[in-house]
Amino acid sequence: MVTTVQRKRIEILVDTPLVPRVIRLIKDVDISGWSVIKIASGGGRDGRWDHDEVTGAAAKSIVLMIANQEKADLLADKVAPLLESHGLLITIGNVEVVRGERF
Amino acid sequence: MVTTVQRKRIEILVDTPLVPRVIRLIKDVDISGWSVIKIASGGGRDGRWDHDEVTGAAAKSIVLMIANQEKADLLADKVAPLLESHGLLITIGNVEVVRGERF
Amino acid sequence: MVTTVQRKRIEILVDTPLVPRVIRLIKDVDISGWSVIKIASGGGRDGRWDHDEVTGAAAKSIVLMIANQEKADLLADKVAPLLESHGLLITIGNVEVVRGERF
Amino acid sequence: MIIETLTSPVILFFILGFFAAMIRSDLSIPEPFAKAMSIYLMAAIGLKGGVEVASTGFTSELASAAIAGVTLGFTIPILAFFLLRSIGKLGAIDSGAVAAHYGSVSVVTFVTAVELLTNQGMQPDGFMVGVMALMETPAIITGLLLARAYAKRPGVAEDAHAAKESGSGLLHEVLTNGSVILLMGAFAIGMVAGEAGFEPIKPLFAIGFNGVLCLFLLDMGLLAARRLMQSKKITFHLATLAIFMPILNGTIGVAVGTLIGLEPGSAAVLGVLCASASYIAVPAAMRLAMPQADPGIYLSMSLGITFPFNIIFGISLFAAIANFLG
Amino acid sequence: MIIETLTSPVILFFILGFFAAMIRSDLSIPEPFAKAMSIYLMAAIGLKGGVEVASTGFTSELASAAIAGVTLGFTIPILAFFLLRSIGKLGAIDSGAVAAHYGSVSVVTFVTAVELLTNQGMQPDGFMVGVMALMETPAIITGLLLARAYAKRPGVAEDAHAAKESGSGLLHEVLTNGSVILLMGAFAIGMVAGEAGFEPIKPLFAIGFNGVLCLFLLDMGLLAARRLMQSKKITFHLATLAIFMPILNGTIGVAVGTLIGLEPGSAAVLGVLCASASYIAVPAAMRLAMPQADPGIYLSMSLGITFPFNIIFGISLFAAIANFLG
Amino acid sequence: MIIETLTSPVILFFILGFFAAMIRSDLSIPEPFAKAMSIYLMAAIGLKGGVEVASTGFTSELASAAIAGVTLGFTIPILAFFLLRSIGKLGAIDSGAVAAHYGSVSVVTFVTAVELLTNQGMQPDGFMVGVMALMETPAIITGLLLARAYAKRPGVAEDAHAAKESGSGLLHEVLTNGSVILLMGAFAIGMVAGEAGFEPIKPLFAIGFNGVLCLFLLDMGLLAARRLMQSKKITFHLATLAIFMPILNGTIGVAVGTLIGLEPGSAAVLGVLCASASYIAVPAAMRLAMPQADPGIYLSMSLGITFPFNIIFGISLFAAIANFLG
Ligand SMILES: Nc1ncnc2c1ncn2[C@@H]1O[C@H](COP(=O)(O)O)[C@@H](O)[C@H]1O
Ligand SMILES: Nc1ncnc2c1ncn2[C@@H]1O[C@H](COP(=O)(O)O)[C@@H](O)[C@H]1O
Ligand SMILES: Nc1ncnc2c1ncn2[C@@H]1O[C@H](COP(=O)(O)O)[C@@H](O)[C@H]1O
Ligand code: NA
Ligand code: NA
Ligand code: NA
Repeated sequence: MVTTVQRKRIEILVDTPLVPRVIRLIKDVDISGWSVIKIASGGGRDGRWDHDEVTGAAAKSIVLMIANQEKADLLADKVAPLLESHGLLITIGNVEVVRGERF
Repeated sequence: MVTTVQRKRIEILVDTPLVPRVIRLIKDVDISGWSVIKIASGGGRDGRWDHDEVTGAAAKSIVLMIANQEKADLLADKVAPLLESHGLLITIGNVEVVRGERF
Repeated sequence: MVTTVQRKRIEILVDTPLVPRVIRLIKDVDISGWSVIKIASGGGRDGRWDHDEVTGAAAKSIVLMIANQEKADLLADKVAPLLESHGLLITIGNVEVVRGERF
Repeated sequence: MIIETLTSPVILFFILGFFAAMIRSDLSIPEPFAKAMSIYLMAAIGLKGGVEVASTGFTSELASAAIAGVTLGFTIPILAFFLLRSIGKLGAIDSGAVAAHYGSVSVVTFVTAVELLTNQGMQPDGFMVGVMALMETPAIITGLLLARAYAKRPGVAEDAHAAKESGSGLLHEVLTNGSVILLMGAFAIGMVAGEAGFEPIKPLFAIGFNGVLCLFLLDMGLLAARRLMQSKKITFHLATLAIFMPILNGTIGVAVGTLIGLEPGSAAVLGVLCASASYIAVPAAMRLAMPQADPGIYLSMSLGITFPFNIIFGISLFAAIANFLG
Repeated sequence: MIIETLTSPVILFFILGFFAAMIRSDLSIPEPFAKAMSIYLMAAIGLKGGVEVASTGFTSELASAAIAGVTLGFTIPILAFFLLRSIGKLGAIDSGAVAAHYGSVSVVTFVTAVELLTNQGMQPDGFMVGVMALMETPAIITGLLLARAYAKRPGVAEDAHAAKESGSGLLHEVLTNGSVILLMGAFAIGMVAGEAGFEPIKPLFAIGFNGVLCLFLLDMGLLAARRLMQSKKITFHLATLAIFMPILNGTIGVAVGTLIGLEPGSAAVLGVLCASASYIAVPAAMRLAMPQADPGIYLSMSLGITFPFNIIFGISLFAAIANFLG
Repeated sequence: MIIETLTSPVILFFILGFFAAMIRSDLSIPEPFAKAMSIYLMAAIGLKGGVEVASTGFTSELASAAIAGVTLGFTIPILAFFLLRSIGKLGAIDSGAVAAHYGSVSVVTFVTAVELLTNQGMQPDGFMVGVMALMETPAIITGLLLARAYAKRPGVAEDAHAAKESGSGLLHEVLTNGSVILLMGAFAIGMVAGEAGFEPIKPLFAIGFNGVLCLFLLDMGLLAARRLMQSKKITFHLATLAIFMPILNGTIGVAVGTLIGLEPGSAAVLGVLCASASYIAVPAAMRLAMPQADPGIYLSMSLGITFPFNIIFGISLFAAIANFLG
């Protein structure tokens, strides 16, 4: 059986125009990679929101990363001050990965 | 270091036409927000299915929410009766979040 | 309250042209279903990559599955030899599911 | 006419798509492009119909065609429901869902019929677009009522409850359905604008029409064949019904059309509307109102079998019947 | 002109979309198709403007229109900012963001105005496309400077810091903004190619134009109405400003245009540019440069109120003013 | 001809896209729209080629061009493979993958060449579309065989195993490849429909063609430049080969075309086909059949360097050689 190690699965929900700024933070803490998933629609305290617009200003994305505990903590620290002003949402979960030395 | 708290990460896989019905349940249990992700294709007991159709009837989506344990349990109870008839799939995982008081 | 059981949430990040090969492995270990999510863009050791191309060769997807521990382990074993050569990434997390006997 | 049909590029593109899917080619049309084409086609036929009615004015034929269309939309599902239960061996829920599809209409089949008939010198009246829009939704109501009346299992009671809960939601969806609004709206715009107002937008909506229809039917061929290949639940009886019902309903439609005094072209199109089965508006409504009904059955029948049958044979058949009766 | 406007298919499709969204129809245009149409429209008007300038050559009118446009782009946000703070009761950050929108321009409003004016025999000069492209971004700079100058709260200091950090990023974005590059690039291509070079591509870009505009305005009607219905934060004062500001800015624009000697058609279009508010380039820039500003406010005002107002009333109004002054 | 090329809107839009990406503009064409345009272009050239062959009939030139094309498709990768290994210093796997790209063809380069040549009075024969479709896939087979024959590392054995396992899958993909099916299918439809049947769909497929090509090349310019900027693995030797190989292969193609008696226009196009490198069908096949090969290398060479070279210089060069030899 292959050996697995525990790593962190980090999701940052963010307005699409701000994705480049999040990626800069990711690079700052030296996380090896990231993947962006488009949100099709959603809703929150402001009520229902539908992403169906020519103006991309209201579009949202999830930036998904696998990283070790240490880098995940660093990233959370970096992201925290932006949470309120930029309307971000960050979640950190545990996952087992194969070839964990890459992250 | 920022403080994090544990919350639930809930995913409901559902036929796209039924998303509004799931959102009504979400609001019933007072979960603060949700995000919808489109499934590009998939397969199950009925065999391979490809979402590539003008008729949106066979499209599927994931409704993603962050909520506290209590609301997650309430939602699971609400959703359970529909699982069979509506072909839903619900998963609940643990994640750490910053600013957990929002959920 | 509904009863839930623990299952594995498996994500395989893979080049879109290789998705059919991953699905063949999934069927080999008798996992009941899968869902594919498109990655909009991303970056890794090779630097920033943007999925915005007519040539689908560089597109990436996530194959998402819910399965029990045993099948998840089998799949990880099957996938391991391909990780390096095919540039895959596999993560396995824990989730609670309702109607767990299906997986 | 069947031979002329089979050498028309519009039909040949459909066959190309069907063939490509059958040999499991990876050819595919991006979904947003397919949706864009269907919006274009609906806007274009709505406009053209409206412009035509603007010049002919409201006629008694128009009124009788509208009444006939709505009546057929409400009643065809009843016929279909009992055929599906008795011959097709389907339960009440699935029978109701499938019946709703066959009572409603397929926009693409309509458009293709208008093109082919016009090329044969049997141009249908412009107001038939309005009739089609009116026929999109009544069958949903009949199908649901039948399913509720005949379904006795506990699961269905629960369903009936959920359906009632979302009853107003469904009625709203039926009345504000996107394709109905677009068809009716474009029809109204065509009537307000008239020939003169239509002139500046004619190049896009009239000249490009046939070509877009080719590409759209290419996609429909791909979808129909893929759906057909996935349909594990289609028994021989159901497949037979998916061909027999359009022939029956279409013949009824042509006969009614002829009786109420429509020209052969319009009577043939009324037949095509009755024969065709929805695969856009109704599936979405059924998924919402009767989630227990199996999409594998209704999509395979309407899109996988009835749609190709109508495109390749049905249109020519109903044209011939209309000419014979008219 | 207002009645002719209201029977033009272009406007009727906008109203259809607005109406469909208001009755909560599920009608929707796939986003990639909407983006494709906006790319098409920008390429087409850029090309046409360039081809026209290639035949008329650079004139002094062109130069004064360009200078006037840029100057108005920089200054209109100042006026708007103080109106928004005093009458609208918005904070400095939100006022700066909204002001940037009103100083910039809406491409679709411009295109619709050119169409309607041309149909009324008031064809604007080709170089107005270039003026529009020049007016897209200056207001972003003014809006940001105003917000930074007047915002005093700690949250804003932090923002100012982040904004400075990404200052060069923003400047880069402003200068390389996709729609500016496309408009200017197509304009330049039109100038290089001239009438003769434009000939082979004219069918797509000239003949299909009006029809595509109809479908695009259908989508804009849907988006505007949906945005309006979601706008919980729009007070009566803000809604009033979203109608008063375009009237004021547009009148200023027409007056300036007339003063610098533009033909009535071009002066009217300069008014439309001043009156219109951006809902593409500026929102994206604001989300990046001032994330604290509330998109619910600036999108609701620019897209939900000002845009429909201009399409349905504003264009006719500025045409009338231009004819009166000219 | 090079100057006429550089003032053609088609080429200017390509340069605009290239330039926009170079200055890191956010201009982008929605992917589904780009795919839709490529489907449109393939359907259109297939149809036009088929209609033309329907009127000229099968000629001996057609047969020799087809045989020459397939032979060149199979053999060019051999030449390329050894150049890539010796001069390019690539391993067997990467050499095989890149060689497969250069043996196959680029549809857009072909289409652009046909447009430019036709404008210069050197219209190629309609059957060259068929030749192009035939040349899409043979190189994939040669490239794979070369890679397997020369790769000795254990990793490759494993790969060879996996490849064999999916061998039939690959053969199937090669034969049912979407673009091959669409090109061949549209070609066949054009032949069946002939001039008369083509008439009703001509407006969309003939008149809009040039304009769509402009927008598509705008996107290709963006993609090519972005790919070029990301290509960290392209050494000077590889970049040189990405220009030298098209010149060499293209010259061979023109020479062969002239020898078998093609008109200069068709000989030039055969040269363009040999010179061009695939960036659609082959990359997807390579990702599947040789996942170890580095997409960063083959996409950067074919899309980032060879494609722009051919569009801007290559086509004119092969036209000149064809005129010289013919
Ligand atoms: N740590 C990571 N977390 C999430 N996605 C990743 C990670 N590393 C790589 N990726 C994804 O995998 C792709 C290829 O990465 P690489 O193999 O490092 O070049 C990237 O474009 C990302 O989409
Ligand atoms: N609890 C949540 N779970 C998942 N997504 C959320 C949640 N709350 C907010 N969102 C997403 O964040 C967006 C903005 O939410 P808000 O900041 O509450 O207006 C929504 O449109 C959702 O896409
Ligand atoms: N075990 C699973 N993991 C992830 N997705 C699944 C799973 N089973 C089913 N699905 C998704 O649910 C859809 C319907 O599955 P089924 O109800 O089994 O036909 C499939 O097309 C998949 O998208
Ligand atoms: Na019917
Ligand atoms: Na303005
Ligand atoms: Na080649």
